[in-house]
Amino acid sequence: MTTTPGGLLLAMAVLVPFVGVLAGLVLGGRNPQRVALLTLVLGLGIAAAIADAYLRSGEAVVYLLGGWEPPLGVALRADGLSVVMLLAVAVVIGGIGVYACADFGTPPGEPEARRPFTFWLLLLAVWGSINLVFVSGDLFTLYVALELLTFAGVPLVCLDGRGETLRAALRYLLFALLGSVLYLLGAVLLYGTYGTLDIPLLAERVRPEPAAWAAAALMTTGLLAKTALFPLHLWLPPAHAGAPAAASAVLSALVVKGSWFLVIRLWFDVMPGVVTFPSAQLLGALGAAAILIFSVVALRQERLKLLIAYSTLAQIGYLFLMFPLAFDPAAGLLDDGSALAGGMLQAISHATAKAAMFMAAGSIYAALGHDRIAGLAGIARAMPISVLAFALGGVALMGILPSGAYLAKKLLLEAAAGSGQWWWEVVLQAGGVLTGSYVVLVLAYALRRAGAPVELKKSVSRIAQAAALALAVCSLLLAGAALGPLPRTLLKNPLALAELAPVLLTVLGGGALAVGFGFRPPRLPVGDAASAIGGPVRRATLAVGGAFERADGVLRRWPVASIALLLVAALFGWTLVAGR
Amino acid sequence: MMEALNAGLALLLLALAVWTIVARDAFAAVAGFIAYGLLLTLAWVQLSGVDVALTEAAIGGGLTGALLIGAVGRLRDTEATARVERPKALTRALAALVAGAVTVALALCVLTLPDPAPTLAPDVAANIAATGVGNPITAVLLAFRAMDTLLEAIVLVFALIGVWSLAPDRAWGGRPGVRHVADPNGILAYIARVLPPIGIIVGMYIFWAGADHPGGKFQGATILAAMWLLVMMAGLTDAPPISRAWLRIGLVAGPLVFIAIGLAGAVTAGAFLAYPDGYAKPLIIVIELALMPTLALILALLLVGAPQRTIQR
Amino acid sequence: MSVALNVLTVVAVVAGAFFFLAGTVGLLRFPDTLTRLHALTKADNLGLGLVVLGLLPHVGSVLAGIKLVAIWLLVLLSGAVASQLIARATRQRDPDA
Amino acid sequence: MNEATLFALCAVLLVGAGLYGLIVNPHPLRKILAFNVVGSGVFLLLGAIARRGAGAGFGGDPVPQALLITGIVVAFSATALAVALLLRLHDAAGSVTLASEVPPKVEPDAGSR
Repeated sequence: MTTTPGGLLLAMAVLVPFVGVLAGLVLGGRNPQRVALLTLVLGLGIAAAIADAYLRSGEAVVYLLGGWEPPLGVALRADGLSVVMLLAVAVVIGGIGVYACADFGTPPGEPEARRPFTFWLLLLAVWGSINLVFVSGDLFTLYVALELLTFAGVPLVCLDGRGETLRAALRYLLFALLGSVLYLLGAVLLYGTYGTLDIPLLAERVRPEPAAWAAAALMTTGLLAKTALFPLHLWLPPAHAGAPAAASAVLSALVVKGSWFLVIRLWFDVMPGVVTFPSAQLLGALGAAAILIFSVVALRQERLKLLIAYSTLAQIGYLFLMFPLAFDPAAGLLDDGSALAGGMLQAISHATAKAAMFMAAGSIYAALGHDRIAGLAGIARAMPISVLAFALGGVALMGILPSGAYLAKKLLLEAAAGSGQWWWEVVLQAGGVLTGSYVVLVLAYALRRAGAPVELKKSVSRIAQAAALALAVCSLLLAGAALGPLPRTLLKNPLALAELAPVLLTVLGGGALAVGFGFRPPRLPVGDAASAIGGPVRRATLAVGGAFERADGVLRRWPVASIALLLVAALFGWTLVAGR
Repeated sequence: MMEALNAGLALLLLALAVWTIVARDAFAAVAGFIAYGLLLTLAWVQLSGVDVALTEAAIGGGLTGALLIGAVGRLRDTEATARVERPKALTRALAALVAGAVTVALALCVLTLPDPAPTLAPDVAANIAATGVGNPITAVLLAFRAMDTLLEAIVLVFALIGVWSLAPDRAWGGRPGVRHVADPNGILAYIARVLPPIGIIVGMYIFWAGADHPGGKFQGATILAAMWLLVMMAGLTDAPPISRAWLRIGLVAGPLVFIAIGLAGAVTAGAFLAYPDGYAKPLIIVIELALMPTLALILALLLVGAPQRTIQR
Repeated sequence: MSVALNVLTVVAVVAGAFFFLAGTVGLLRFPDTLTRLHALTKADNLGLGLVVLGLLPHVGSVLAGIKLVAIWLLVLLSGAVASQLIARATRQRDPDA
Repeated sequence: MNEATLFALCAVLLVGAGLYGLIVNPHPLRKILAFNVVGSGVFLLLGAIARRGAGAGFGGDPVPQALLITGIVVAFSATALAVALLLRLHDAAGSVTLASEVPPKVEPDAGSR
């Protein structure tokens, strides 16, 4: 293993944001913002340069730190997955940075203030840490990267300093620490058994045996806790809904992707031969449960930001569907085919779309002074850009052409059909409809005409709103960008019946679900006859929705969630041992 | 003889850990934890990890203990309400069951660890000469895995930014923690004048010895931080306002020097964090020397806490 | 000569151990923080001093002897600091103690 | 039993005890303590593994020993941040309970709208 051309860029992708943090800290005043904006440009350039180096050679970009070769030294490594994530994060951070200028700007002549100072430093901190997650090739360095990401993410939750956000931040920190200590425990077992923490070397040495099983179970579970996959999600809703909009966008779009990405590294790169069919099914099943439960709970939220937070939980579930689909039963291992490509595309779509949705919701919150969904009438006329950004982000998530999620869904469906796992096709289609439901619900309120023109309490920067819209458009047009490396056959005539039917199903089915499960569903222009049939159905849906919400409430209690954490670890251990 | 000692030590560690978990009173739990930290130091010595023992004593036992003792005093009024929230017997039984299951599984893994154990000790021995230092752990921390050490310094910076971010808005830029008052002629003030010069010498010695013997910048920096904290607690000085330029420079100097030397290595020695032939040891010492004040400042300020007092203009 | 030194060692170390034992008993049996501190500091200061004294005849070099004495002095100083701080914290919480 | 195996088993039990405390102790400070017990158990296990790897004239494998030093410092940073957050929560909210306080929602009148 040797350093490849462009290797130093990998170190730069990490160092430049970190130097930005240090420079902002020492310069103080208004400078953190300036440094951050400068770094945004530089970082985007570095990400592009890494992509260029990767495309030129067609092989992973490698950098041996200090010139020391693993296992003694530590290597940085960027394969296709890393390159894609580096680029996506650079773009999303750029959008968030532009958006945050309105909220976290320091006017000239003002003394240094706490909120903007810490926000800009933490934004860069998150960026450097997540880049480290993408490029690091050593499990212990990855542990430090995870901790860096947590330490940068937690203070973002409680920038406002209100009691409830502090409580959310503390819950987040404690649960994340529990997750990372399990990860570290797994890494320790791997070192004790194989004598290295370098990912490619481990991949050669790992065999199916007790230490590898325990390590896989512990590390996977620890990472799931940090990613907030069902049922380990207790910390996410209050943390993501209580943070300032720009911070929510960072947390929801990016921070959870760090630990998710590490699950991919672990399963696909470190131990593709250790994971089993049942363990992959288990991971997918947790994802499917997340989609179903949290989509319904999202429909029952009264506040827009909480709805988006629950939507994040559901979308996280979607991101784990690729694991069972990537399992090749014939070879008995995970292989990186179209399922992995679909999963990555889904992650990027979610990152851009969710950032846009949180930013749009933040603008609406700031303008209205509240974010009650029932009180959104007339907002589409008053703030068309933000509502459009929200709508486009929502459409992108639903998987409608030409969004990235559309292609992602195609790839995942193809993988499901290819491996004969029809049940995941059902989950994938249902997931799209469920996503459609809460997007339709919000839009139904936002597009309603208000009796009187909406009075905005505060004017919201147009640039900020445009930044949200730009990210939403990015998400919507991802299919075009992704088609470069992917086979063109995936794209069919968008007006053909076979293509239109799923779109219609998603929108109409979503609408029906919104009416059925919504806590205060939009009123429909239907007569008494329809209401008569609707009565029993509505009662049934309310009962189901209430049950899901209570289940969510129980699972968000600390003792239940932490017992669930260890149970999930035990289940993974069992499926790894018994599943071969 | 040694076996009996080790077994007793292990049992004592377990007993103190259980005490830390189940003690009714939080103060008693923290006291148990500090004793636990000190005993853990002995375990490290028994496992031939003298460097780790020093770090454990300084940071794991000392600083963490001081931090927790400070917190437990301020949280006294919250303990009664927390006791009410104690989960029911069924939940506790379930928790014991799953924790026990994990423990048994781990124990099985530990007993089936391969023999002979895989090790990188020969690799370190073969390459240590290139680094010029005699202490293999310093060689790992500042040459083979220097990136981890750089990241660790950055972890501390992030933690401090996080702690500071918890300040009330009006106190931003002001002094952290509370002002300590003590009798200027009292015994504490006297000790706080006598001890720091000795402590600084000991701290510098531990740092200097770290190149070839157990010790190093972290352990040394902890002692420096402790001396500063002592002077603050004796009321002889106050924590600096966090907007002070010298303080900010001190906080970033170490990591920036580290990165600068690393980048110079990329130009002169072919890789980030590589050292040109023959310059390894002096450069390592420069890095450690630059890191030490930064680490001492951060460790002390992490203990002092978030800014609380409004800045006087 | 060596017999006399050995006797000194045994006597001093046993005496030191007795002080540690007494200090520990006091720590466990005394009613409040301040009296416990009183018991503990005796053990630290005198007990460790006696142990060091007992070990001095057996060190190989003068430097090692100086190190031993330095350890004792440092423990004296740090013990004084810790007990002062603990006593102050006790008095702040409960001024009557 | 040699000291590496002894302390490795001790470490495993420490992890178990800490995990139990992390689950059942409701007070955040006690959770932080329990986290430190789990963390030290993991570190002790790595220390035992380092001891097993003794060789080439070293009493233990220096690489995991160096990792331990980094790990201890990271755990201290985590503790410091958690304690600061806890104290601030105490000042701001007066209580430190981690229980979520979502007010019970009033079910809308089902069906007959």
